[in-house]
Parts: sequence; C-alpha cells; structure tokens
Amino acid sequence: MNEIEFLTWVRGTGLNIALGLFVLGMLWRLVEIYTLGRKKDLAPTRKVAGASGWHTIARRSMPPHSMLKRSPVSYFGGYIFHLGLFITVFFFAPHIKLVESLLGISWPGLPSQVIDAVTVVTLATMLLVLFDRINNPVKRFLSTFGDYLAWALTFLPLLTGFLAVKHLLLPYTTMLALHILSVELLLIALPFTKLIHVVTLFASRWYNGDISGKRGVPV
Amino acid sequence: MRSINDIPIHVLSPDETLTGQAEAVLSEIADLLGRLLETGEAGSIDLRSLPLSPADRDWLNAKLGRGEVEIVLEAGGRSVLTETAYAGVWKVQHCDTEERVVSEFIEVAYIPAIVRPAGADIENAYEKLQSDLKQIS
Amino acid sequence: MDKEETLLDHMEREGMSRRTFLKYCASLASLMALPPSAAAAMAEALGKAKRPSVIWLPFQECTGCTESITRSHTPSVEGLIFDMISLDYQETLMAAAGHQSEEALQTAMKENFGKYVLIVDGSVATGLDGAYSCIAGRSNLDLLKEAARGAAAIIALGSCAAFGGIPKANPNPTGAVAVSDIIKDKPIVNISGCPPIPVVITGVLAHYLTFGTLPELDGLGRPKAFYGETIHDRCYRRPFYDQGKFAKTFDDEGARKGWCLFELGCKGPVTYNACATTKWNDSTSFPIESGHGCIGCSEPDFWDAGGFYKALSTPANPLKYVGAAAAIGVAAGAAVSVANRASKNAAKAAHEKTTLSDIEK
Amino acid sequence: MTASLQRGINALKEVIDAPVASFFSSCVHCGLCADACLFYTETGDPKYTPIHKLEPLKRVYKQEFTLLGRLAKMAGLAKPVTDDELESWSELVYDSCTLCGRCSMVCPVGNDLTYMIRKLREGMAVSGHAPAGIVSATRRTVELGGPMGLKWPAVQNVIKHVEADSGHKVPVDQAGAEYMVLLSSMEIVNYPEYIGALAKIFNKAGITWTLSSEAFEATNAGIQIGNSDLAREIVSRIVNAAEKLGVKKVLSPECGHAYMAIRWEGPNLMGRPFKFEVVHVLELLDELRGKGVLKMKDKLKTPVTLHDPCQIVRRGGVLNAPEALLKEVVVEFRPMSDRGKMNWCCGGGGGASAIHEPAAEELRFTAFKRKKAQIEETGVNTMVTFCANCRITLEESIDHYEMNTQLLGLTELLAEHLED
Repeated sequence: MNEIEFLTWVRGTGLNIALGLFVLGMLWRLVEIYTLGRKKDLAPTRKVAGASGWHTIARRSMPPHSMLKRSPVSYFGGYIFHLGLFITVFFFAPHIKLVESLLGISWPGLPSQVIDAVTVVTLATMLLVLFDRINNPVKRFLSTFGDYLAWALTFLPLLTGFLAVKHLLLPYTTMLALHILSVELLLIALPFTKLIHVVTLFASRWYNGDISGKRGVPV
Repeated sequence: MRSINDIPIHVLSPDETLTGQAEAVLSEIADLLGRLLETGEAGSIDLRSLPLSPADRDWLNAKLGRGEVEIVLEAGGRSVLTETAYAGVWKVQHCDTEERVVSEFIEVAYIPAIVRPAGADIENAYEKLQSDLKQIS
Repeated sequence: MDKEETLLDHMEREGMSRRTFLKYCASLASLMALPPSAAAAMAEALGKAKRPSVIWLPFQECTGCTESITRSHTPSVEGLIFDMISLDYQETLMAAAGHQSEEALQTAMKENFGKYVLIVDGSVATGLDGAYSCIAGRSNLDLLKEAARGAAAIIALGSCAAFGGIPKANPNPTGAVAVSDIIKDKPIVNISGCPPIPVVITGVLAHYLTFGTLPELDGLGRPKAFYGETIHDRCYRRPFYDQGKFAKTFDDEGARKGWCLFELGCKGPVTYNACATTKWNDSTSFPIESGHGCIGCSEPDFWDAGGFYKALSTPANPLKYVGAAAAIGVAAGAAVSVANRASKNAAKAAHEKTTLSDIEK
Repeated sequence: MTASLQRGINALKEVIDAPVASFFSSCVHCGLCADACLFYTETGDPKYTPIHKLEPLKRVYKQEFTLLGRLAKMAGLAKPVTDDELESWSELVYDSCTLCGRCSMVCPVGNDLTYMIRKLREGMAVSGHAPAGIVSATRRTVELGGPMGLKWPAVQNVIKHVEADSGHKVPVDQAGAEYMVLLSSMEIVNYPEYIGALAKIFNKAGITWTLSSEAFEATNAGIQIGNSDLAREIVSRIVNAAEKLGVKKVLSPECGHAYMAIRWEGPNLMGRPFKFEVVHVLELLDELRGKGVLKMKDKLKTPVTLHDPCQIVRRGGVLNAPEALLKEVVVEFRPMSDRGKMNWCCGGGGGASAIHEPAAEELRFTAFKRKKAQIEETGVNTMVTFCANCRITLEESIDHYEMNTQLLGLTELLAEHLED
C-alpha cells in the first residue's frame, strides 16, 4: 500500500468503519448506562436558588474553593489541555471544512499561527500531565493501562496533526493519513474507555447537582 | 466580452504580510559581505530557491536600493547585473533569448564572477588580435 | 556530432561563449536546488562530459511525455543537453521506421551494452503475457526486460512508467504496472507527472552527465531536487490558505481574487512536484495560477484517489454505515438493558429482609 | 449468622443504578478526590483515595451490568469480588470514610462518591464485613431503642430533673402538638440542658410541642452501617409515633446522621412521603430569630470558631442558619478557612466514631490533624459545633492532642444566653 492508497483508505473505508463503530459503541454504552434508571427521591425537596443539576453542569467546570491551590497541576494542566484540544479540534480551518462537508454548518476558524501556538502549548501540557500521572503518588496508584492508552489515543491525533501541518518527520501524505488513522482509533476507543467521560460527565454532574440540589446545597 | 482582458479575474497578491524571509536574506547578505571583507571569498544567494512573497521581494528591493554600476551581459539572452546601494552586493538576473527570467541571484563579490573573462578567452582574444593586426599590416 | 566530442568542443564549434555556458550552469544549479557555488564546478564537469547513448522506449502511453519534452522550449539549456546525448532510438522522433528502426535499437543496445541510459515512457502491460501492448510483434514486457539488461540506469518518464498511471487506474484491464514493478536490479529514477516537467528530465540528465551518478531520490524514486516539496509548500496562494481564505466555487468572489483552491479539491498539499516554481508553457503559469486546483498527477494512483474536486479534508462517504451502526448500537444497548433489568429483578426477588443476625458473620 | 458474599453482591446489584453507572463511566482517575479527603491528606497514603474505596462496587457494576463486563466474566477474564477482598476493604469503606461528602464536591466530572459509598455499605453489611463496633451499635439501636441502650424510664427520670432545673414543663405524648421533638441518647445523657433550653424556647415562642415515649431516639445506626432494612425499622418507630400523635412537624436534634436519616433518607426508606414535616432544630431557631422571638440577654465574650457538621450542612442543606445564629450570641466569630459546605470532617462521622479498634482510633486521630490545623489557624480556644457525634469525636481528639480548646453546642449556647 503506497501513501496515497493509505490516505484514500483512511479517508474512505477506514473512516466509514471508525464512525460506524463510534456511533454503535456510543449508543450501546449510553443506553446500557442510562436505562439502569434510579429511584424517585421521596423526601420533600428544599428549594434553593442555584442548587440543581443544571447549575452543577456549569459550576463544576470551575475549581471548588481552595482546590486550585491544592492541585495546581491537575487544574491548570486539565484546563489547558482540554481547552487546547477544543480549540484545535473545532477552530482549525480544515476541521471546520470537514464538518461543513458532512453537516453543512460552518463557523469562522482561527489563523494557522494561533492554532500552531495552541497545539504546541497543548502538546507540552499533555506531556506535563503524563509526567504528573507517573509522578503523583495518587495518580500513579490509580492509573491502569486504560489511563495510559487514553492518554496516547488523545495525544497522537494532536501530534500527528501538528507534524502533518508542519511537514515534519514524514511526508505530508503519510502524516495526514496517520493523523486521520489516529483520530479513527480515538473514535473507536472512545465509548469503551474512560474517554466516554466527554459525554457522561454532563449526566454525572447533573445527577450530583440534582442529589444535592434537592437538599438545597449548590454543589 | 471583447477580449481576454475583460474576464473579471483580478488576482490580488497575498502580500499584506511579510513572511520574515526577506529579513533573513538581508542578514545573510551581511554575513557574506563580512566574509568577503575578511577572506576575499565571494558568495551568492539563489533567490528562486526561497519562498519569498511579492511583499518580501519589494521589501528586499527597497532595502537594497541601487548603486552606481549596472552591467548588461548579452550571452544567450540578456543578463543584467546591478550593484545595490551596498558596495559589493550585486543583483544578478539572467534571461534567456526570449527575455524570460531563468535565474536570479544576489551575489556578494568585488565583481560578479561571470563578468570576469576566462584566461583561455583572453588567450584566444590575444591570438586573434595578433592575427588581425598581421592582416592589417 | 561525434560521440567522443565533449560539450566544450561542441560549444566552441557552435560559437557559444563561455559566459553563456556559465549562465546555463547557474540556472541549472538553481533548478536542481544546488548551491550557486556549484555552478562553476558543474560547468567544468559538464564541459568535459562525453555523450552517452540514450534509448527511449514508449509503452502504454499517450505521447504526452514526449510532447512535453520536445515542445518545451526554444533552444536553451535543454536543447544543449539534448545535443549532448546520443538519442539512438526514439520511435516518435526518429527518421527510421519499421525494420530499420528495430535494427537501430538492436545496434544501440549491442554497441553500448552496460553503458546506455534507458528512458521509458508509458506503463507496462502484463495481462495476457503482455499482449495488450506490442512493438514489432514483441510485448513491452519482453522489450523492457531485454533493454534493461544492458542499461546503466533507467529513467521512468511520466506517471505511467513511474507508477502505472492512468492505464493502471481502476479496473486496470491490461494489468498495467510501473517499470519498477518489473525491473529490480537497475537504478531507476521516476520522473512522475502527467506529463512530467521538461526541465526535470534535463536536470536528471545533467546530473548524470556532471557527476556520473543519479541524483538523490525520495521514497518513491523521484529526484528530491524537484519532488522534495509539495505544490502547496511553494504555491503563491499559500498565504490565503494560512489566512483561511478559500474559493468556494470556480466563479465566486474568492476565485476571482485568487484565493486558495483547497476546498475545490486542490491536491497541492499531498502532491510533490516542482510545478509551482518551474511552471508550464514557457513559464507562463501552472494549474493553480490558471485557477484550477492541482490534481496530484505526479503521485501514485492519482486517478483513483477520490474526486479531483473533492477537498482533501473531506472524506468520501463517512456516514455510510452510521445509520446501521446506530440501529445496532441501540439494539445492543437495549438488549443489555433488558438483561440488566432481569438481573436487578432477580436480585430484588432474592432479597431477604435483613435482620440483626444478617450483619454478623 | 447468615451474612454471606452472595447476599452482599445481591445487595449491590439491587442498589446499582444509572447514577452509579454514569459515575464509574465518567471517572478519569484524576485523583482530585484524594485531595478533598482528610484521610488521604493527613496520611499521604493513596489507598485512601475515595474512588479507590469504591473498587468492589465498580467491579460488580462492570461484571453485572455492562455487556463487555458480562462477556469478560463469562470468559473467566474478570476478577471476581471475594470475601477476603471485601474484608480488607472494610477499613476503606468504614474506618477511613465518614460519608462526609467532600470528595463529591470536588470531582470535576461530577461523581457523587459518597452516594456510592453509602450503596457499597449495603453490600458490605450483609456480607458480614461491617466493623464490629458499628454492628453492636446497630444491635443496640434495634434491640434497645438507641445506640447507648437508653430506655424510657431513664429518660423520664432525666425529664423530671430538667423540669425542676428549668422551671419549664416537658410535655410527653401530647397528641396534636405542632412539634414532636426527637433527641439523641447522647444529649439525654451528656447534655440534658438541651431539653430545658428547648422547653424555654418553645414556651417563649408559644409553640406547642411534645416528646413521644415510643420514639424519642433520633439516631439511626442502620444508616451508618448501610443497611436499609434495619434503617427502615428504626426510622419507622419515629414515623409511626409522629403520625399517631398527629403532629405537624418533627424536630430533629443537632445530631448529623439523625437528621440525614429522618429528613432525607426516611421517606425513601419508608417508600412514601411523610404526613409531617421534618425540621432541624437550627432551622427552627433561625426561623424564630427571623421573627424576633430569639432575644439574647448577653453575649459570649471569648472569640469562637465554628465546626460545621457534614451531615447537617454539606449533606443536609442547613447552610445559613448556623452562622446566623452564632453571630447572635458571640462577640467575635472567627470562621475557619474551609467552612460551610466546604468544611472538613471531624473524622468520626458515618459511624466511624463507633469503631473502637486501636487502628481505627489511631487513624481518626491522624485525620483530626486537619481540624487541629484549622482550629490553630483561627487562633481561638473555643469552638462551637452542632452535632453530638462531632462533639464526642472532637473532644476525644482534643484530649488526645492535649489541646486547650473548649467545645460548645450551638443550641445550648443559645439557650444559655437567651433572655429569660
């Protein structure tokens, strides 16, 4: 298989399979999780402004009192790399074109130079976060193969995308193909690893906010 | 539409921004000039091998300016060698017989190499002049 | 021209000045991405070079490659180089025909065995033992194998010879393959492109004449000097790409303003060739300058690499299986859900009301 | 002696629900919950990371309620939960978790870990892995009516003394009263002044109230051990008594988990809403304060700080009343740095204070260092709190560290300074 064949495969058959498995896995997992249901809370609720599942979905994005000082690496690292991923995924012009070609919606992108800078910062932060996972006693204790796999699956698309755009290491075609392939691996793995948190965290926050919100505690 | 020129295509040069390449070229010229002074070794830069934007070129031309000497070479097409405002820095542009630019260089030298006649050519010239003189006399 | 004559002799005989020759060499060095200082060394080496014998075999081709070379320029450095080789066999150009021409081929191969340069344009048909394409009753496959045996080096000219090209495109009825698929024991230079850029072949020949070796090649056997960077990298519209300014149709405002053609399917970012710098038609322009995206003709299997007008970032039909996948996903989830419910009900049924003794073991 | 692993796993299967599944799916092993848990911050041992304490529940969830987990189990690839494992987990689920709920406040993906620990205890209890101390407290509550084995005649005796001391009558079994007042044994035995204070306040406010001879004990060890059947049995005594007397409201004492048991878990244990309202004593006092009924004759001169009991504030929702009331009765209030819903636990909640093994007590003292640091940071020698269980835990620890910190109950403090 030469590089154009490789690129054609990942853009064609490969992507079809990956997107198919992603949708399949995601629906299966979400149905599996949320049809477990829960009992209705029969205790009379205490209504307090700002205490609800919806509030918690938003509020939990901010560090709780005094936690920022306790775990700066987790918070700043977490913020930077999540934000960086968001920006590079959704504001890089070719990605927007991709979405437009699929769904017909588009929005303005950011200049390449900005994307470059964000990517470098994000890559560096992800390395720092990995280092922290290996170094921090709690994180190291909790970490399983799945954690390192999820890290790699997130890091690779960013790295290959950057190398492709910058024409580093391998010819552009091969790098672009590897980039798409790495995204496909990420898509396939997402529903079956902790990466599913990108979706379930909203429900989890909602449940937490709802449970406490009924008692009148904004969490 | 009367002529091809009526087709409304107006290509704008994407020149709002300088790429920063021109500045790099200028500092390389400075290095080469320093080397010329120290060792007498000439150097040159192939402008075509650099991805200079039109804005970069304009900037570079404006910076280099014009000197006192311009040499025109008629050898398989016209070549123009212009001294810039910096002595020892030459702009060399080679065209073919159809006046298309085939190559462009910045040459840092006392005299561009191509201007200096080869020894063999002078030898030939000397011989030819001698025989011409003989014929006259 | 005598084969033993050097280029310098030839030049003097033609009344060409040394400066003219130096100028050519400077331009040639620039083209081959050699440092300007190499021009003088090149001039010296080229001056002493002898004419090699060149045999040019046309296989499954459209003669576009020959057209590209022969119509390229008025006498110039390319002309000079072509004067420097002894083109002993070229069907399209040679005066001889029929048996005469075949004899010329046999003679050239015999006389220069082990020394001649073999140029091939067109792909090699392998279907039905090569019967799809024959010259004088012999298949291309046969001819290639024979001619390759005595070649010092092979130049696969054009995408067909280099990668199989259009004859190899789906469904490839003739079983077309590239020269490199057949010949494994000779140095091969692929000069891809449909057609290839004329100065590229000149550059390769000049390099061979000057240094006696083939130039440095990339992973696909192409000279790095010309195929080292993508069209995109050297495209004058690149700044528009970086600014995110794209033509959306061939007649919109963006197209008129000469914005990037990426979205109109330009394959510039994945195509390695020198079009953007050497240009075409006597340096008039190249496809992107003329308002059309690059179709990637110098890359392997460009014909089958998704539509010419489909943006590189756009996948072919990614949502193909999504509907079915969604249905299977929901079904799988529902099945687990039913099983989970049964399991929970069983747990509830098995529940025995806890008494104090139940919390002690 | 019928506890078994099978019953334990069965119990876990009953309580695993969509939130649990969502929480486990969302966890990214970031470890931030450890930084919110005083058992980790004070020991530095990663095994006390809250999410790690839930490992058995996670495995049961995966093996019983996910397709991949079920397949892995069938193929023999899944690691089954064993009795030995649960036994070793007892320390993590009881000794080193006070259900304080601080981890649930910080989890960035929103996991309510406390909600899950409570559920895991259902399985731990019926598989026989609850600590002996909590088991016997539960036994006493079920068999004798309270964790301290206090009987009604003894309470009557205390009431007599209170009436004599305070000059206020303590009504018993008065049908149709507005409030039925619950007590915790600890208050009856250690702080009987509390009853007198209540009598004074009710009389002043003109609110009718009563005690019930059938249900005076508010504490519920069934909640702490984590068994809903036993918790229901205990809570139903209160519900039946209150509904028999036809009171409008039931007043929960200061005690944290008692409030949790009757106010938040109660209706869910009974499977129906109550016919009465449950009010925490501080909520009532704050309401009276708002109405101007609560007038102080003087104020405490020494500066004080406040320890917020987790089950009343963070997990119970009585957020604003405590500080508002405290400010009525003290001259200077110096709050701790982490306060209100972000307070740090005393170290003895969730039944932990009932575990009397040396290792558990040692761990409790280590965890107390967090509170100790907080107290020292405020620079005061008087700390007010409003949970009998917190008070006992804090007192033990203060003695252990030989600190000269004085502890006061908020309601008592108010009663003491109330206008006659």
